[in-house]
Amino acid sequence: MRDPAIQAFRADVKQFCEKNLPRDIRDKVLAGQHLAKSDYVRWQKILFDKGWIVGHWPRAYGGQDWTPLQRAIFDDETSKAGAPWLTPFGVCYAGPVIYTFGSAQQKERYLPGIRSTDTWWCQGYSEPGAGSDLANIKTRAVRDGDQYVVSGQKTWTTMAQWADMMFALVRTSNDGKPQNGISFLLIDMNSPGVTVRPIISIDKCHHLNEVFLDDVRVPVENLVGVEGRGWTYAKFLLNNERLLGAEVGKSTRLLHQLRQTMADIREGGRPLTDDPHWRRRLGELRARLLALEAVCNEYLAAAEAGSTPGLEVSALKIMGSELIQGITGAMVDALAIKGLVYQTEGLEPGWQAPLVGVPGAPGMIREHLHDRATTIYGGANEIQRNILAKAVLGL
Amino acid sequence: MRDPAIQAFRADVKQFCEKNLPRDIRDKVLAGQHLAKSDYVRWQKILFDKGWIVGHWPRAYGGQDWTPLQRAIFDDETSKAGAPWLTPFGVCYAGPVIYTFGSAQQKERYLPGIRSTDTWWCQGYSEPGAGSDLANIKTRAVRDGDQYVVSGQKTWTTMAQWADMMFALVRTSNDGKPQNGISFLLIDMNSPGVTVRPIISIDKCHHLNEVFLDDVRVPVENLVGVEGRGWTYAKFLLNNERLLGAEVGKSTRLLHQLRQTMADIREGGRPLTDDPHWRRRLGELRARLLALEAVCNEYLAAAEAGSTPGLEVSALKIMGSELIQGITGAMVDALAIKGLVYQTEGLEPGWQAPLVGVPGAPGMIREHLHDRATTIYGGANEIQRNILAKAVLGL
Amino acid sequence: MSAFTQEDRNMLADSLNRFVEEAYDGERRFAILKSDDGFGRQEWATYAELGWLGIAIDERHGGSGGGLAELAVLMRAAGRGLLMEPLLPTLILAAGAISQGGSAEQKALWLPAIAEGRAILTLAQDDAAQDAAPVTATKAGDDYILSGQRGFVLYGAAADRIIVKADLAGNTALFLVPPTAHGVSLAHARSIDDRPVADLVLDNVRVAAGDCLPGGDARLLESLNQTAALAVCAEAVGAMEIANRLTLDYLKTRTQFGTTIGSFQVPQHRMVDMTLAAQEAAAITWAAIGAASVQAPDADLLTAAAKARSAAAARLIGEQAIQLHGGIGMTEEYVIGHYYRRLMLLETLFGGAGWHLDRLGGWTAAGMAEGSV
Amino acid sequence: MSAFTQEDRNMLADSLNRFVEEAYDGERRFAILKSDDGFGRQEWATYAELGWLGIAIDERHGGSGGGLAELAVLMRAAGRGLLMEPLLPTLILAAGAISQGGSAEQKALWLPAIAEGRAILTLAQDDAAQDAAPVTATKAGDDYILSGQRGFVLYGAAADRIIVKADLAGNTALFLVPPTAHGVSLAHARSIDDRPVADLVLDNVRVAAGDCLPGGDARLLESLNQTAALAVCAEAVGAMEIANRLTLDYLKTRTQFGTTIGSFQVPQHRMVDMTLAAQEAAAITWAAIGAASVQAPDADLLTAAAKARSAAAARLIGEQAIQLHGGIGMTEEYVIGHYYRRLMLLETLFGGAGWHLDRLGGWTAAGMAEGSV
Repeated sequence: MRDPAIQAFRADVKQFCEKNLPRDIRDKVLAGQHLAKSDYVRWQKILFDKGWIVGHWPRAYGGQDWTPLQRAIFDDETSKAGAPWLTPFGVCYAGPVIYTFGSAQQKERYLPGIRSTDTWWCQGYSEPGAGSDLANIKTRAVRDGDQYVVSGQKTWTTMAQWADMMFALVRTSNDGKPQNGISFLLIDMNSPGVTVRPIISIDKCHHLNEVFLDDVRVPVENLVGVEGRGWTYAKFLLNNERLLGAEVGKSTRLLHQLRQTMADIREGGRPLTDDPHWRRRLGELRARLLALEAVCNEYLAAAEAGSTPGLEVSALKIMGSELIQGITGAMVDALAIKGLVYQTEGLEPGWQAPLVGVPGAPGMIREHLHDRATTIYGGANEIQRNILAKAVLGL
Repeated sequence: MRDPAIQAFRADVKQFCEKNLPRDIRDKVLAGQHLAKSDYVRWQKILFDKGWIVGHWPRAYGGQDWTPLQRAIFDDETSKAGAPWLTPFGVCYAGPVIYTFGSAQQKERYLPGIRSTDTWWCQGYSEPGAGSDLANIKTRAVRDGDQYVVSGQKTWTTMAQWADMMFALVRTSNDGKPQNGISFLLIDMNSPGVTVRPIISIDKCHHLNEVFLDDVRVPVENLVGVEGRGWTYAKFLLNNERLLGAEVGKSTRLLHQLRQTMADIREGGRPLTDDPHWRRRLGELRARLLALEAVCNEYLAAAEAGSTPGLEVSALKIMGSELIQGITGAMVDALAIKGLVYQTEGLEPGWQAPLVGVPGAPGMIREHLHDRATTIYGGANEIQRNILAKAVLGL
Repeated sequence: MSAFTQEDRNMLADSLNRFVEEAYDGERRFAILKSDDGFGRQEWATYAELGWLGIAIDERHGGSGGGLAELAVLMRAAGRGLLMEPLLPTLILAAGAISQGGSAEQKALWLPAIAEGRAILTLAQDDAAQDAAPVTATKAGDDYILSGQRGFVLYGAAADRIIVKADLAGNTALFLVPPTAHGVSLAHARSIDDRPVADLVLDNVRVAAGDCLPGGDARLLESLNQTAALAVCAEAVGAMEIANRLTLDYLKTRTQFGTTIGSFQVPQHRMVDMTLAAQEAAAITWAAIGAASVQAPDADLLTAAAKARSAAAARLIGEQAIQLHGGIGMTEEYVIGHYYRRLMLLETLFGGAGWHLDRLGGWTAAGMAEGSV
Repeated sequence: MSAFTQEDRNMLADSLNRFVEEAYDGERRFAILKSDDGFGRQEWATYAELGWLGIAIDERHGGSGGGLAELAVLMRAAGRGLLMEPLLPTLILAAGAISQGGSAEQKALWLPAIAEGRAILTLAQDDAAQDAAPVTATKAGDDYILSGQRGFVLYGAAADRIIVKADLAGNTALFLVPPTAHGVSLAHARSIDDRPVADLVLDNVRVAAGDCLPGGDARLLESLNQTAALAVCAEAVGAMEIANRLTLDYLKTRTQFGTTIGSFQVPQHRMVDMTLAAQEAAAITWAAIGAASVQAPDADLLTAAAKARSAAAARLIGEQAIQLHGGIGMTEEYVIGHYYRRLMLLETLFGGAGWHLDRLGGWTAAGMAEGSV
C-alpha cells in the first residue's frame, strides 16, 4: 500500500476529483441530499471523458485494465471526495457480463451506452418471494418463436424509475435444481407490459421500485450466453464486485462527517469532541475503519498476486455494512433530540435550513434510515454468515 | 414488594445475619477466599437452629411454609450479608424430592440429616456425554435381587469430595424415549466402587469432581418413587428452584464490591468512581440489576398469586448469569494490570497480602474465572434460549 | 392516591386496546399521517368522550382522579397503536404543570377543557435548536415580556396554549402563551415518527400576570420531566410489544430456502433476546411507575434505570425488527418501520440511555441506596 | 532496514510453528508450568541455538539483524504455543532498551549474551502495586542510589539484570540493576497466565554509572512500549488462531442432542464472528507493524487501532471459546482455558482497549490524519 506508483495513482484520483467534481453535485452528496438522474449522468460522463468510469474493464472494451487495488483506490477516493455513488448497474454489472458472456452483437449494441451512461440500467434479481434466497425466483420467460414472453414481478429494483434497460434473472425451466433453470435476459424497460411502481422506503425516499412484467416480449437475441446458465453469470458478478463491498470510501466520508457533527454540537457548553464517551466512541469507529482497510489491503494484495477470488465478499460485506451502521447510528445519537426532527424538505437541493432542526441533520437521518438496509440487501448478513460457516469453516 | 410484612421479614433476615453470621466466615466470603466444609456446616447449623435453613419446606417436614417471595428475600439478604452459598444439594434438591416422592422410610432416614447438614449431599446428573443434554445419560443401574448394580461416570459434581450421599439420575432401561428409562437413586458415597477424582477448574480451585461408579451396589429401597420416572423428579426440582436462578443477592453483593474496588483504585490520581466511563459502566450494571429485580418481583408476585410455574427459570437464568459475568468482568477490567497477578495463596484464609498485587484481587479474579461457568452449567444459555424459542415463542 | 383500582386499570387497558385494534387500523393511521394536522381531531374527540383525556385530572375539574399509573396504561396503548394524538404534551406535560403548579383560576379554566377535549396544550422547554437564544422573561408592570427561542415543541401548531419555560431573574418560570399572541412565530416540521413539531420564536411577547403559573418552578419542571420520562417508557413498552409480535408473526410465516425463517436458530435466539428485553423494560418501567406514584425514596433511581433499560431494549428491538423482516421492513408502506422510528424518538426523549446511566452511575458510586431493594 | 526477506520470515515462521507443535506439547508445557522457574531453561537454550533470541539483535553483536517484523513472527508463534519463556521482557523490552539506548560497552556486554541465551533481562516500569512509592534515583559521586517500588516485573526472579525506570531529577532514566545487589528485594507471584512475575523493592541500591543507559530517556521508553504493544498484538494473533482452531475442532466433533454442536446455526455464526475478529486483528496488527518498521507517520494511529481491535477480538474469542466448549472449557487440564487467561493478559498489557481508543478518539477529534490511508 506504500508503493509509490500506487500512492501516485491515489493522488491523481484525488486531485482529479478536486478539480472536476462539480461543486453543486459534491455539496448535495455531502449534505445527503437528493440527486437527480442528471447529476449522476453528468459526473459519470466526466469520468467517461477521463477514461475512468470503466477503468476496471479490459483495454479491448475501452477500459484501462485496472488491478483490483487500483479499482479499490478509485472507489475510495471518489467516495471520500463526495462524488455520487458510481451506479454500478451498467459499468459493473451489465457491462462485464456482456463483454464476458455476451454475443458480438450484444457487445456492439450495449457497451457504448454503458460506458457513456447514455443508457441507464437496472438490476432485475429480487422478487417478493426471492430476496436472500435468489434461486427461488419465479419470473417466467417462455419461448415463443424469436421471443421470450416474460411474466412476473421484480422488487427492490434500485433506480428502475430511470432505467432504459434491465438485466434480469428469469426462469426458463423448472427442471432439476432450482439454480439450473435460470437465464440472464436483457429487457428494454420501454417494452409494453413493463410497469414500474415506486416503493417508498423508511427514509421517505424513492430509491426502490417494484417492476411488473406482464407478457413482456423480449427478443431471443437478448439472452446472454446460454439458456439456463444465468445463475453462473450472476455469481460471476458477485465475485467481480467482491472487494468493493467493504465500502471503505463511504465509511471514511461518513466518519469525517460524524467528527464534524461532533465538533458542531455542544452539550453543556462543550462540543461533543470534548466528551470522553464520544471521544472513545469516535476512536472505536476509527479503529474499526482502520482495521477494515487493513483487511481489504490484504485481500487486494492477494488479488494483485493473482490469487483466485474466495469468500472475501461475505467477510467484507459483514464488516463493511456493520461499520456503516455503527457510524450512522453514532450520527443520530450525536444529534440526539436535535436529530428527531426529520425534515425531508432538507433533502432537496438548495434548501435553506430554517430555525427548526440542525443543518445537515436531514441528510444524516436519511443516511441512517437508509443504511438499515446495508445488512439486508445483497444477501442479508445472516446469509453471509451461513456462507462463511459452511464454505470457510466447514460447518 | 412494599408490603410492610414483607419488609419486616427482610429486616429480620438482615438483622439475624448481622448478629449471627460468624465474622470469620463472612470475611472469607467477602474476600472470595476458600471456605472449608466446616464453614458451610457451621453456618447452616446456625440457620437450622433458627429454623430457616429449610424455611421453604412444608411445616409437616420441619419447614416454615415460606412463600416464594420469602424464600427469595431470604436468599437475597443472606447473600448480601456475605453468607456462604447455601449449598442446595440437600435442602433444595434431595430433601424436596424425598419428601414429595420418597417412601416413609426414606423420609425418616434422610430428612433429619439434610435439615441439620449432618449429611452432605451431592448431585449426580451430568456425565461426560450428557451435560446440557441430560436425557442422554449412560450410567446404568441393573437390578440384581434387592440391589441395583450401578456403573458409569458422573462429572462436574460440585463438592462431591465432601459428600456422604449422592442423588443420581441413572438409566434403568433403554426402551422408548431416552427420558423414560431414567430413575432417581440415592447412593451412599462410601459404598465400594465409588471413586471421586478432583477436577481443577480454570480458577485453579477444586469445586468439581468426576465420580466413577464401578459396580456400586445400591439397595433397592434407595430408589425414589417409581423406576423410570427420574426425569419427572429432576424436572420438578428445576421448577422448584426456578426463582432463585437470577441470583439477585449475589449480584448485589458483587456490585457493592465492584463499587468499592472502583473507589480504591486510582488512575492518574483519581479513583475510578470519578472516571466518566467507569461511572456509566457502573450505572449500566446497576440498571440491569434493578431491572432484574423488577422481573423477579413480577414472577414472585405471580407465584404468590398462585400462578403455575412457567418458563421463568430460563429467562432468569439467562439474565442473571449474564449480569454476574458483566459485574465480574468489570471487576477484572477495573483491576487492569493490577489484576493480572493471580495469587492463589490469597484465597487461603488468613493470608496477608504482600506487596505484589492488590488486596482482594485474588478473590475477584477467582470469581471472574469461576463465573465463566454460570452461562454453561444448569443447561447452557444457548439451551435456555432454545427452550424459550420453542415453548414461549412457538418457534 | 389514585381513584382507580387495579381492576379499573385492567378495564381501561382493555378498552384502549380494543380501540387501537378496531378503530385505529393502518388505513386510518396513514390517513392521519398525511393530514395537515398530523393527528386525528376526530380521535381526540373520541378520547374525550371515552373519558381518557381526563383520567389523571382531578375529579373537581371534570377528570376521574387517576394518576401516573393510569396515564401509563394510556401511553402503553398509545405505543401499541402508534397513536398520533398529542397525549404526552397535553395530558402529561401541560395538564401536569397546571395541576401541580397552576392557580385555582388556571386549573378551573384549563383542566376541564383538556378533559373534555376542547383544548390542546403543549410545553416548550428543551433548547433543541442549536445556538438558539434561551427564553427570558422580564416584568413589565403587571405583565411579562418574553423573548427567545425554543426548539422541538411537540404539536406546537395545534396547541391552544404553549406553556413556555422561561428564565425570570435567574429563576425558572412557566407561562401560558397563546400561539396567536403578537410576536409569536412558529416553524413547523415533522418528527422522525411523523408527529407535528415546531420551533418557537418569541419576540417581545406580552403575557398577562394571570398566565404565569404560580408554582411553575424548577422543581415542578423536574418532576414533570420525571413523569414524562416514565410515560415515554410506558409508550415504548407498548410499541415494543407490537413490534415483537409483528416480528414473531413474520418469522412464523415468511419462508426462505423452503422453510420458515423462524425455524432457524439464529433468528430464534434473537427473537428470544428481543422478548426478554421487552419483558425487562416493562418490569422496570412498572416498578418505577409504582415507586413514583407513591413518591418512594427509590423513585429517581428506578426511573433512571427504567429509561436506560427501555432505551436499550428499544434500540435492540427496533433494529432487529427491521433486520428480521428484511426488505419489507425497509418500506414505508409496512408498519414495522414506523415502530422503529417511534422507538427512536422514545429512546431519546427525556434523556437517552447515556444521560440516565451517568446519573445512575454517579448515585451508585456515591453509595448504593438501600431504598432500591 | 531488516536483513530478512519475506521468504526468510516465512521460513522462520515454519520452523517456529514446527517447534511449537512438535517439541512444546501439552505435557511438556504442563511440566514447565509446574516447575519453580515457571519457564523452560532447556527451551531457552534451544531458542538460542536456533538463533531465535538474536533475530532482532544487530549482526555486530551476534544477532541476525532483523527487526520488529521478525520479532512479530516469533511472538505470534509464542502465542500459538502459549510459550512460557521470557521472550517479551528479554528480547523486546531489555534488548530493545540496550540496542537503542545503551552505551557501546553495554551493547557489547549484554546483546551477545542475550542472543546466545546466556542472559535473561527484564524491565521494570509500571507501577502495579497500589500506592507504591515510585523509584527515584539520586546521584552519589559517580554512582546512583535507587529507592522505590515497581510492580508486575515480568520474570523478575529469573532476570540477570532488571532494567529499572527511575526518576532522576525530573527526567526518566534507565538503570541495569542486578537482583543480587544490596538493597534489592523481590516478591514473587504468578500472572494470571502462570508466568512468574515479581514486585521489586529498591532500598538505597547503589548502581554504578556504567549501568545507567545513556539514551534511556522518556522517548526511548515510549518507543519501547509501542513496540511491546505490537509484540503483544502479534502474540495475541497467534493465541487467537489456535483458540479458534481448537474451538472449531470441538464444534465439529462434540455431539449433543444426536448431532455435532457445529451443525447448529448459533454456534456457527459465533464461530464466524470469532474468525472474522481474528482476521481483522491480524490484518491491523501486521499493518501497524509494517508502519512502525519504517517509522511511517501513521504508525501511532495504526498501533492504537491494532491494540484496541486485538483486545476486542481477544475478549470475544477467549470468552466464546470457553462458552462453546462448555464444561470441558472450564477445566485446568484442558488447554483452552489457558488460551483464555493468556488472552486476558495480552488484552491488558501495554494498554487495554479503552486507553488506546481514548487516544485514537482524541487524534481523530483533532483531525483525521491523511497519513492513515
